[in-house]
Amino acid sequence: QDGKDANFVPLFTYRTGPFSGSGIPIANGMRDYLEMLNQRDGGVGGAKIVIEECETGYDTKKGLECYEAVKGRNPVMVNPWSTGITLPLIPRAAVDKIPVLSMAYGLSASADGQTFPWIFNPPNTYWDGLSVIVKHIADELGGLDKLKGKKIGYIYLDAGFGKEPIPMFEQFAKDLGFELKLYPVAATDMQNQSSQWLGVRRDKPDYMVMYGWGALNPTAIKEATRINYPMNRFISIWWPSEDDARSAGAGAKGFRELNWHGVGTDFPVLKDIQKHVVDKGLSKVAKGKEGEVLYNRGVYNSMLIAEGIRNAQKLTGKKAVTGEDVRRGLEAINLTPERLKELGMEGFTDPLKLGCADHNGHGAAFVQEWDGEKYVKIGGPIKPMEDKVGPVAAAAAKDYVEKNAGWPKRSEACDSK
Amino acid sequence: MLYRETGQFKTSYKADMAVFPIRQDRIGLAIILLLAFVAMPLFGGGFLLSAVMIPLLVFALAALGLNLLTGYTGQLSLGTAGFMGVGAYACYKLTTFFPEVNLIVWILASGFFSAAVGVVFGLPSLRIKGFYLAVATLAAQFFLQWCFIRIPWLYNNNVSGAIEAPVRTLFGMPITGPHATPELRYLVVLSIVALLTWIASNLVHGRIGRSWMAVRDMDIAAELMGIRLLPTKLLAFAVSSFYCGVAGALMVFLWYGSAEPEVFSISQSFLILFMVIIGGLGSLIGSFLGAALIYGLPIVLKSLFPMLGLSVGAATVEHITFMVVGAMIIGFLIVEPHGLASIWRTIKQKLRVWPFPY
Amino acid sequence: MNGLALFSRRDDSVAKGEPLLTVENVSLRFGGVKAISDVSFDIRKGEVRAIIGPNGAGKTSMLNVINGFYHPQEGRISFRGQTRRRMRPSHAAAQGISRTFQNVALFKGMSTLDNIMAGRTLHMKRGFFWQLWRHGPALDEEIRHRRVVEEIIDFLEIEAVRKTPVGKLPYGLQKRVELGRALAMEPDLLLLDEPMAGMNLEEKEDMCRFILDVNNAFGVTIALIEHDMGVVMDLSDRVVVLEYGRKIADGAPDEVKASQAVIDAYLGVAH
Amino acid sequence: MDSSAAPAPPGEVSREAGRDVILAVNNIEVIYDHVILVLKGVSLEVPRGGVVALLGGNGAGKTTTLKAISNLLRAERGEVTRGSIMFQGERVDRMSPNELVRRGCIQVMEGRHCFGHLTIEENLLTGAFTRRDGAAAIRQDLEKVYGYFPRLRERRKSMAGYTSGGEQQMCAIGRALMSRPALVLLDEPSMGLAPQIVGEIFEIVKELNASENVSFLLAEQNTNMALKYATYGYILETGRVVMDGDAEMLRANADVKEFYLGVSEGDRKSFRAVKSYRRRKRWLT
Amino acid sequence: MLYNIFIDPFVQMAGAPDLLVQALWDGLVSGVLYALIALGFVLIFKASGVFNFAQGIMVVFAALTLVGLYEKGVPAWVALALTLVVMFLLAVAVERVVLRPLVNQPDIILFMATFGLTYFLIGFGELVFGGNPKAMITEQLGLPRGVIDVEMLGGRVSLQKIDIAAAIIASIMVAALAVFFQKTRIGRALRAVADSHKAALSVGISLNQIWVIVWFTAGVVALAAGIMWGARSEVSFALEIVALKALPVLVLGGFTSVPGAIVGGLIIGVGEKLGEFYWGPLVGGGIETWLAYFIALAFLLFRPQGLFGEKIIERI
Ligand SMILES: Nc1ncnc2c1ncn2[C@@H]1O[C@H](COP(=O)(O)OP(=O)(O)OP(=O)(O)O)[C@@H](O)[C@H]1O
Ligand SMILES: Nc1ncnc2c1ncn2[C@@H]1O[C@H](COP(=O)(O)OP(=O)(O)OP(=O)(O)O)[C@@H](O)[C@H]1O
Ligand SMILES: [Mg+2]
Ligand SMILES: [Mg+2]
Repeated sequence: QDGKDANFVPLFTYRTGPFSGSGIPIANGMRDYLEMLNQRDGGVGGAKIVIEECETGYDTKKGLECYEAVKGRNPVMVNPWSTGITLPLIPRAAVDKIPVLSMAYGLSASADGQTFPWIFNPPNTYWDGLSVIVKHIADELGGLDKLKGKKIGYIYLDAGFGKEPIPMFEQFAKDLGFELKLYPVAATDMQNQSSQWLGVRRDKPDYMVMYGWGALNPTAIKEATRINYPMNRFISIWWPSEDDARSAGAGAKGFRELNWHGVGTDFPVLKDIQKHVVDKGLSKVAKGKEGEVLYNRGVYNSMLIAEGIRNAQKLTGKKAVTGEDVRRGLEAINLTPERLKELGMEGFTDPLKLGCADHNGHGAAFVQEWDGEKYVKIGGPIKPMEDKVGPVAAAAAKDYVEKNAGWPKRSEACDSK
Repeated sequence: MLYRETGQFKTSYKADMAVFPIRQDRIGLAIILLLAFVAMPLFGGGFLLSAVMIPLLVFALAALGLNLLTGYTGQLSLGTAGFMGVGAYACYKLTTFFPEVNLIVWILASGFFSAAVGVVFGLPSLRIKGFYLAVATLAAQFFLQWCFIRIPWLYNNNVSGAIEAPVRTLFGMPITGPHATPELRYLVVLSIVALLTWIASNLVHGRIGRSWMAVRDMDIAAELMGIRLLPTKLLAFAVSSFYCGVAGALMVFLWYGSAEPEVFSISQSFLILFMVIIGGLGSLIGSFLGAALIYGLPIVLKSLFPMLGLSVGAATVEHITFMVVGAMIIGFLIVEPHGLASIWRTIKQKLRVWPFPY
Repeated sequence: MNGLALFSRRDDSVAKGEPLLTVENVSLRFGGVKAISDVSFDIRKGEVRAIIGPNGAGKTSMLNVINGFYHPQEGRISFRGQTRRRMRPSHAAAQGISRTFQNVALFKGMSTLDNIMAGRTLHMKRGFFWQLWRHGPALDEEIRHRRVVEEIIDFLEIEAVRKTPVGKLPYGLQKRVELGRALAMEPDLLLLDEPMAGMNLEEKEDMCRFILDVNNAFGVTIALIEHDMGVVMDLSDRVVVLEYGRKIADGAPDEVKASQAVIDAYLGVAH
Repeated sequence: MDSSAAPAPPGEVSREAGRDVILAVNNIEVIYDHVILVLKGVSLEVPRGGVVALLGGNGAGKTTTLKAISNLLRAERGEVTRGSIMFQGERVDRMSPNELVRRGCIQVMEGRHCFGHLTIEENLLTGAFTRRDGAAAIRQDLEKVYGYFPRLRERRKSMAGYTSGGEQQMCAIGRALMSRPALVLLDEPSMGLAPQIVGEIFEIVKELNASENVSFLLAEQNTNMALKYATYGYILETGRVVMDGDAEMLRANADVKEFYLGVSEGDRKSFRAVKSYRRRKRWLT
Repeated sequence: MLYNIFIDPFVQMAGAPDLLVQALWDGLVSGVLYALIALGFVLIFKASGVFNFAQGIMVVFAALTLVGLYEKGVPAWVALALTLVVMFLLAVAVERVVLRPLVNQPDIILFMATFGLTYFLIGFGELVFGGNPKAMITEQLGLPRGVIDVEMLGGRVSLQKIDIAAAIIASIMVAALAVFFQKTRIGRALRAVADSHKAALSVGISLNQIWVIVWFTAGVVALAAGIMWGARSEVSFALEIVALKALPVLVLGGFTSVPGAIVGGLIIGVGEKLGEFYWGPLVGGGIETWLAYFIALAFLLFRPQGLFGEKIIERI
């Protein structure tokens, strides 16, 4: 619709509201990568990308409004960037024929492409993340069996996102023999966690795991430093940013989190962004914020978008593709090392291959540590524990289908085998 | 000249006590209903129906419920979203327990659950008044939201912690789920809202409405006239929560499609309260006008920027929208503190004396 | 006399001239303030009983005690032979006591009509579910009561302001509407707290007329607080005088007027 | 009927230009809520050191006139749409109420309006808010007010909200006196007061008028009293001045006698004797 | 079950007294922090009868201005002074644009107007300073950082220096404001305005001047609250949510009482911490969100005007 040879990519962003701290770098990263393609290559496959942001303020209401506003304009996909917005879109995607890319958030069960042909959440799920964290702790201790008798605390946002890993965590605790302590933080109490951390003082867990978002993260890191919790035993899922750690001061040194892509600007792709976008004044990113964790996460997200479009173009031979085409294109994503190199992302992230059944890839993640200035990668990539996560994910997908009676069987053909 | 009552004589008390005693008003209402029921679904289009009209009606219903409590009975409530949540979760449970029963029945039935919860949290209103009463309803708000998070039974142990509207049909056509057309969803919402508005209008124009207003305006005098305060207030809490509950159920089932507990947060309660105030406390029309202003204005403003040919970032648009909405709220209040409904009344008054200034 | 056919309620359990209400040794304190100390008097069926006294003497408080808004620390009150210490105001209303207020206590947001209709609440029986529907029985009932209310409106000559929100009425009319609201309850005992404050002579005359009519024609017993001695002396059958919460005189208007204690405490000069 | 009964056209107010006029209201028109026209051209003036009464039935617009003068109308969504108001030779219709109080014009509002949560004494002290002449002088005036109203001294530590209607009325009057005004707009001062106190209040008016040259404009239903103490009177009917003149003259006027003083033929009639409702004779139809 | 509710928590308290002391201390500290926000509400309510919905955003706005200016290279102390100037201008603007035209309107209308103000400030603040969270400039302002560890009761209780500073600042503010309201001429006028705008106008109280004074004072209190809360986590728009926590404090202490704000804060802070810490685990934790409201509600049932609030006058 928007121009003849163009693809319309709406980006749902939240540069405003209480979560804008996380939303802004992500939005900048997403935008800048696509803009870079437009500037450098004239878009993807010769078709310009029409980028349009729609501000959600991390509010489901506004997210749905954004969706309704873009859905008639042939978007190649939507990026809701909020679990609350993703959930209502899941059943609609198939009907409206618009794929939903919820990168490492949203409904973890939607990794199952047979059940959710239109939803993609690469490269990891929160369950994968949890298994990686457990594995990392086990590695530190010297083996999974060493977890026996240990105590692990879990501090999380008391909402769907934070609660999702709990059954899995409990399963691990049972299987591996450690004790799990829960410290829920309500959304209204994110800045006020002293009771939780008092609990930590009482229970003295050997490790702390965090699934937080927004203001929860910096406050938790600060509180941890206040009670002198050993930071290198404090491991978070992949959402804390540099700012979150920085605001806790020197005490935050050693804080760890998962990640699956590089930080910093030392990658060809980021150099290109610098050259074609930032230096031309086309970016909104604040000076020095390029290359930060969440910015690069946005870049990664947009790389998937572009790959999806590119594959769709290849599969259909069209320049301007539709949501249906891109759904196929996303299933065909195969980020081999060679491809990553072409993309200027060598060393930026690990290879990833999606398929009709696997919309996630369950890729490896690594642990990075805050050194007081920046995050540095420690140790190599850790693969999620497929054997543990797989059944849980499968069961969850089955459960979803059961509870939503009449959930359609996959009718979309499969291109890649 | 258009708006003249001269010549319209009431010959019976019945005619005089009608909700719309003036002929022009009745014609106006008929036109509005015609537009809403016929023109809108025919020409509305997907975005207008699902992203504007349905939300607007849902909010108007919730605002109407709150208006019964706050505007008519004078009991400030900040627990609206919580009561909406009760309706939504009750409807969810009911329809999963008894999937055969028509969803509309459950949507209406879910109102009774929130009515019951509303009554419980209305009990302190006997002793606590004004802004202080807000704390009781805030307790409801936070406690209920905590329940939605903490009691897995309420959301059928879904891993996502959210509730998802299952597919349900009306006369063989889906009204929930992805296949439900915006037109049908809109018509269902509109019908329920219209029915409940009509009932609310009956209530407030009769004995019950008068006792509510009496309690609001001067509770001591009301009591000295034989109006028992507690039952009157509790009835208001019950009816109000009923409306909010139905609105909540409509919101999840016919608008969102699925909802996390976060949807029923305090900010939603405030939003609805503000719709009621800006619309006009103690005015049914006001609830609709208020919802239109607070929900609709940002949408209109947002679409205004591209129309003006300004290309500013989505975030800047949002910032400016916030500022403009804020300024407009203050502006409206200054023009007419008693809400949009009152502006509407003044306009009618002016029309009546037109072409003279007064 | 324009007929107020409305007073369907005729309670004859107390004969005319017998005490309808007796107040015995009532004392009321607020913290250190003694608003009423040990006051006894009675109100006979069918009379106009005036309560007078200087400002702050406890007159309003006395009315508040009678209809249950204040609970006296000591003493008893019997109404129609039933004795009680404390009672809920709504209960008093149901028993047939209604009143007007010193500081107009109308329902400000409602119209004159609705205010008076609200006074009929006690007599309206149709329940919640009829009200939802409003047409049919609920509306019939409503219309029946509307008829009564219209009679009151006619009687008080406030037809012109029927639909005006009472908050916007001038003070004098508000007082009249308030009387109408109290009348709508069809009381046996009507308590009037300074009904003529802020009225000019003509309006006072009208008001007196209303009060006398209500008293004579419908046999409503009236307790009246008023500072205008002309009115009090002309209207009342008996007068009780309070000062600093104590009763200092009780009797026919002429006796009271002549009492030196009353002149000193209240009147200032002999009237 | 007297020729001065017709509302004075603008400009004619200053016909007695030589006199020292503290307040001149010139043909004002007041509208509430943008649509309700209440005053339809009211003119009046108060000479310095005069006591002027404003008479009229319910809803005639007395309160509205006083509020228009003291600029409290705006707080009730009313506005003066025409005419002007001069206080001590200055136009004041755009001034804020507190500037007016500072200049010496204060209103005692109808219906008391005490600060319920402040004690009686605090209420009185707020009356002195605009004064700058030191605590001692204020204390002295406080004593004076207590002298006028001994009942207030007894209740000085009580919250005004709990005091009786009459006590609040005294408090409101006392509070206004605390500002050492040059002109007091008194709206129904006698309302709810015991006869003895009513007498006292008018005595106070007289005394202040005589000793401190304070001027008064009083809207009062107690016509008898008002005309006894006032020097001049205006009669207002549905937003228009229908008659004005010296108090003597008004008292002698047959219509005033009949409708406001109740002494039509010789003696005062008993209220009980009024058998039929009298229709008020209108000056204007 | 009963054991878990009624006995076990106390056993725990006795078993680890240092933790109890720590919990109490943490409760007191959060109480003080709540009180700082509640104080802003009280000020405006007490002095004009307006329930200021915008207090939360004023906290954010003040803190953002301070940090934002600092980030633009203004020295910390100058930034502080400039922020005060900004808050003063805000007070003037609010008085001119919002309050003056709405004089003598019902409380709920003014409440609504402050909601409009909130919207405006959110938009304006984000437009000027952006939505990024910022770190509070505690050290630059000379506020102490670090911990005092006290060995006691066989354990360790750690007191944050900044918390101690917060407590001191709050007490000074509360004391000063309480005296101001109760004892001074302006204080009396403020209370009069809260009672009745109309009557206050009629005695010549200058509402305009009064409102600028209180809103500015509330702005200063908001700045203090913003600095302290910002030091706890970071300065971002999420801080606005914290204002909600001030509501039960406000209600408990009484809308009109300055000392009530601090006492209410302490009761809620301590009650909430002990509740969450000792009883929370029984129901899966997170009860802090509503416990405060129930505590406040319980008190209100006995004192409908809050602990120290002005009596609600019911007379007829
Ligand atoms: N609720 C209350 N709390 C405290 N004091 C009260 C209360 N009600 C009345 N009082 C006091 O009791 C006394 C009697 O008051 P009341 O209102 O009965 O007087 P009144 O005779 O009606 O006077 P007025 O003629 O001025 O209306 C007054 O001094 C008043 O201050
Ligand atoms: N706020 C208002 N809004 C609309 N109309 C009003 C308002 N206040 C007064 N009025 C109308 O203005 C007219 C004059 O009222 P006003 O109060 O000035 O009369 P008044 O002479 O003081 O009467 P009273 O003797 O009863 O006090 C009345 O008809 C009244 O209904
Ligand atoms: Mg009294
Ligand atoms: Mg008047």
